[in-house]
Amino acid sequence: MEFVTQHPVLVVSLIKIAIALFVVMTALAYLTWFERKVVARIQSRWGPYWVGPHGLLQPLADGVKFLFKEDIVPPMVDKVAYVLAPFLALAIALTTLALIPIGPATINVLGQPTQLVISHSNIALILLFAISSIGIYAVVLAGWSSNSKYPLMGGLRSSAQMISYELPLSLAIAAPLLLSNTLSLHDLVVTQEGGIWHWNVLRGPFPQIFSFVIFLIAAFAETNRVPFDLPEAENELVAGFHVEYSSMKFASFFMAEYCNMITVSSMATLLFLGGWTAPWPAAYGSRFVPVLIFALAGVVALYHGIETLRRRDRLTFPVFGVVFLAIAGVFLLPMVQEWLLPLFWFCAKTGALLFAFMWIRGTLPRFRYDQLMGFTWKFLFPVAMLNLLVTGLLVAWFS
Amino acid sequence: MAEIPIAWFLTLSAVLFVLGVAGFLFRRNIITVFMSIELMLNAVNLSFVAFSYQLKQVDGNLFAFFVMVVAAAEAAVGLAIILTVFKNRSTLNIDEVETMKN
Amino acid sequence: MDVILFLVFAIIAVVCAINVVVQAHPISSAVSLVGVMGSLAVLYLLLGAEFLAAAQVIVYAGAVMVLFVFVIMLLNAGAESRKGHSLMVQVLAVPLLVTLLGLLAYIVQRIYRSDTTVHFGGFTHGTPQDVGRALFTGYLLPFEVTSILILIAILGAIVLARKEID
Amino acid sequence: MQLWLIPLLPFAGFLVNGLAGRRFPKGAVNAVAIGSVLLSFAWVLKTLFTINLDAINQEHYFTWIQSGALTVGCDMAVDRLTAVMLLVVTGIGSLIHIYSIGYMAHEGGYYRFFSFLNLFMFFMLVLVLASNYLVMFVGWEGVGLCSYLLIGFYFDKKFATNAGNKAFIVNRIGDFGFSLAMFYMVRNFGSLDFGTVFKAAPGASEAVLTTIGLLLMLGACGKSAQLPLYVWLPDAMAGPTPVSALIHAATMVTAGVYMTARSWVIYTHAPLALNTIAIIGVATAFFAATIGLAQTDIKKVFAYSTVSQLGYMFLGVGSGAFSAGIFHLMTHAFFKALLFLGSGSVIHALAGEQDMRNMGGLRHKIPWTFWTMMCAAVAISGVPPTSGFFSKDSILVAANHHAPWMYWLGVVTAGMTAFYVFRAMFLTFFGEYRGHAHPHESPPLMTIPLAMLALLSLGGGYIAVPAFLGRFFPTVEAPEDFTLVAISVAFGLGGIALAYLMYIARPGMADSLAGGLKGLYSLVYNKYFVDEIYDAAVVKPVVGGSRVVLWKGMDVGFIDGMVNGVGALARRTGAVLRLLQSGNIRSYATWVLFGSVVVIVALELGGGAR
Repeated sequence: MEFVTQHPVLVVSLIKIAIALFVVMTALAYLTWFERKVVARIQSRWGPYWVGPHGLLQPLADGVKFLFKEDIVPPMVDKVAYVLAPFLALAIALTTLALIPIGPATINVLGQPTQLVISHSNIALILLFAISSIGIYAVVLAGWSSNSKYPLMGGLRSSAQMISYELPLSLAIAAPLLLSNTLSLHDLVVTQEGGIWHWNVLRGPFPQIFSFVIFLIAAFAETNRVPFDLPEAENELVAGFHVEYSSMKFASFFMAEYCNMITVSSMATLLFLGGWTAPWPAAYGSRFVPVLIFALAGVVALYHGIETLRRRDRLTFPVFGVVFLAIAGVFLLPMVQEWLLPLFWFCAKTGALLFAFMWIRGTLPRFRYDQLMGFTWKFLFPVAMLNLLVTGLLVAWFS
Repeated sequence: MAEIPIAWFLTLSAVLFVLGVAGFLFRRNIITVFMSIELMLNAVNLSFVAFSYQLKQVDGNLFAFFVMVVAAAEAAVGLAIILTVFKNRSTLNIDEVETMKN
Repeated sequence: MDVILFLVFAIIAVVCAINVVVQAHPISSAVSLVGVMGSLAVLYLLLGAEFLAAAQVIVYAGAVMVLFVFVIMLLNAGAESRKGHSLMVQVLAVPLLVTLLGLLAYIVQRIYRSDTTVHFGGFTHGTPQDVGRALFTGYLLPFEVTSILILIAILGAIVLARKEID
Repeated sequence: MQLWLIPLLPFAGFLVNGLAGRRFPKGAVNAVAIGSVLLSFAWVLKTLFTINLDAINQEHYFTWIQSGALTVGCDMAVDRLTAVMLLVVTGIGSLIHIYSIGYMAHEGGYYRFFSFLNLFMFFMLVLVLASNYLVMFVGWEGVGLCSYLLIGFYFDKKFATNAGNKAFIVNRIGDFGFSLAMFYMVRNFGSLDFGTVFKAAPGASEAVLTTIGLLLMLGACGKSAQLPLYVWLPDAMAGPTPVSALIHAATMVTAGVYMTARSWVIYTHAPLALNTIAIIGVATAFFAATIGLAQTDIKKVFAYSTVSQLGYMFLGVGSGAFSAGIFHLMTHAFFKALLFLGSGSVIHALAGEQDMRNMGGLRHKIPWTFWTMMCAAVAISGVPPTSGFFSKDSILVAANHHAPWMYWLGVVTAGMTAFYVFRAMFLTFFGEYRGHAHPHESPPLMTIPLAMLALLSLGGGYIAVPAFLGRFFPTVEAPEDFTLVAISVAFGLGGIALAYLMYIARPGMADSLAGGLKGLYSLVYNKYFVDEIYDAAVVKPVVGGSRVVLWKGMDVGFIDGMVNGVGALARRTGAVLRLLQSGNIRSYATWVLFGSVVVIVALELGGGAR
């Protein structure tokens, strides 16, 4: 206890890290479930269903499986790098999350006022960039240390791809920064307050729609997601750089990828979509939106629970309905609204973007490698450059 | 709170620099030699930043920044040269690259 | 706190730097060098050079070293061959290196013995804003020249790498 | 006034034709070249009509050289002397340009010829308009360059390029004198401006003025082909005939006379220099005339005639009769240009034949050429009342006043002049045709300029140049002595009569005379072996000396030896140092490290950094 009182900042940070780690790990796990569900629905399947209600315990089962599978280290690998790679991947992916704020509120923990972010920094965006640019080593090291040709190909491809796509990515980020004039993610959101027309994606003098689209495309490539998943192209390179990995090491790569998805989605939210701000001011009723959504969800669940297609749903749907209604009720409580509403909006926007990731995975085929590189250098990069130029000129003109 | 003498930073810089020189002298792989150069540049950058701190001026930071930019350019050209050397001689050992012409 | 931070990262840096020199495989050297750069970035933060710390990681670790690793993988370079030797290096290198280190350390100690000490937050003008302002006012010409230099480097690299060798 | 327009118009023509003329049709080349010269001529006329020639009409364009106390501007000025020269240059230049259309119609390098001609006009006008010696020197060198280019116009012929080189090199000797004169002027007067120099000249010591005068005279001798530097002019006939007419008869070669007249203030205070000019002039006149007696190439005859007439001008100037010299310059421009153009017409008619022994009886076949040339021949012989009579006699009168022996030599020369010109005329136009070509009259483009020049040759004497220039130059108080005039006219007519006797009345007489005076004839025929003497006295020793002393001795023995020695030394040192140059980068780096350590140690020992 003495330690706690002596180093309050340290302790509070540790607590925040612990909470964030728990939440994020859970979120990662359920993101896999979510993705499988979404892709399944797109392909007219049911997706995971048997483990737990609606397959809700499937991630848990997967985790257990990964943990207890034999950890194979192939004989010819470079051991240090081989072990280091997945560790590095996950560590870096999680580290980036430390910089992402999820709400404006300042709350008191142990008498210490603290913000809803693990590490607040004035140059958070640059740091975010810096840390995520290290992430590529995980892929490269994994590919190289496996001492096998497919991983090597995957590693080579991905290093080229990630360096190439980092350019349009950073250019796309630079444009909204010109509008907001700050590098702090928190201040970035503050400058976008006041409704949807103040979000950078729509804000004058030059709406950053192009930057947003470019950012999303580049983000897909940076996270090695379909349609840019060349480094791990299942049907060409088996699984790319992590062919030789199994059990928890493989899971680390997997989690790192989903974690990166969350990171870029939150970045897009913060940069372009106004972060945790509501699309229109609370005075016009935006605070009832979550209540309405959850209530509607609850009502729908209850309605389906009355007559279900399958027997087993007869029990789960009403339970979900009640839970949703309860959440709707929580949103009505005035004392939590102050920090819960921003959190809702942030999660809603990020979630929508994550859904877009899955949606696109379910619909688009993979690019060819030369198309991939040509696309960024010959199209994305010039367009991003032009966009930045126009934005800069307009900002200079109107300020 | 204990403070660190600026000399420590400079000494660290010197150590890193000498290690860079050692890498340059003892390594035979061109790429590693090249990396040793980068190490030396980094060491010098540390000195610049330390001086910047000591003089309370941003100029040292800028010098380091320029060094960085030049190093990036140098890396691009240097690696291209290494590629060419490798294509021509199928070796990366600088002791085997002793003549300008084959 | 600051001392611990410095010591930890200084030691990491030195160890990684030694690793750069002694590792047989270039990839290991490269990864070690990334370690050096990362720890230097932390030291930059300690010295108040926020922007430079980020730039260090983005440019050096994120771009330059990735390029190195990329080339190493492309050439599939194995552990270095032991062919060739230089009498000069064998005889002179170690004494010279020791002398150089001794000299540098001696000079540093002599000149900066009782000078400034460093603590986090002692220098706050290394923010992107300050660097940007200096870069686009006093150092505008060097900055522009640098951009031309990079352009030339890009062209040079393309020309060199594209050249068909027969 | 816009004087700059006068030279720059031809220069514009040069640029257009020179840069793009290759793609132009001939009509466009003609339009540009002749148009620019005609415009320039028109501008000269307009200028001369609108300004007061007795005022100082100087224009300053920009400061060219500013070095310490010396300031040289790009200045131009018009005065009475310039006015005469401008009219001669642009007027005759225009006529010859027009003539060239016809003459050059079938030649290659058409646009090149006209662009060079325009460039020449530009430089000549700069020379004439210049208001200080340096700008004049620019024009001076420029016309030399154009002369070189045009002499060597048929650059695929060896003798043409050789002639060009010869002209260029001989001119350099003269230019050397001119340059020295300028240096000397800067040193003594601190300026090159005509006004400043001439204002200061009367106060300077006679030695200085004599030196400057003699050095300038050297330049003038080179440019105006005077003894002993005349040798290039006869060879210069290798160029196209209009070039011979324009450059080597009417304008450029008279630049020396012009320059001497321009510097009259200096010369009037340096009688020794002036006297030297007179002597050189009369000697050249006589000497060249004797050579002209025996030449068989029609252009060579007129070339030596030109040298001789230039000698007359020098005689006039040297006798102190500057206006007479300039007067003769003008009339000579008329009739000598006409003679050259006429001979060009003859050559044109005979498809390139230049040897008079293969001509004859052409007066019916090419009557225009014959009659116009006859006008010129009469004029050059000094038959009254043609232009040559007035100018030549005013010179001879002045020479008599200066030194009677010069008058007598001049009169004899006048007789010889009449003889050789009419010898050429008789050989060409009378008797039976001895050649094999089919002579045809030249096109009007050629004959019209001929006719205009013929009018000028006949009537040019009534242009009151001496009176016009009388207000510019000090007049020589030479008594008008009818006897002297009568004697010179008598000699002239005598020369014509002798020519008639030897070539028309008694055709065999010339050959028997040549047979009788075999030694003398071959001496004259071979131009007194001057070229051979020069070759033996100057060229051979220089070449031989260069070869033996400079090449074998200096170059091979000393310099090469030294260089080789250094090389050998370097090689031996290198053999030792090569041990360091292993090609091993790491060993180089060790040396660099070694050097750095040494430098740091030295810095520390030397007091340390900071």
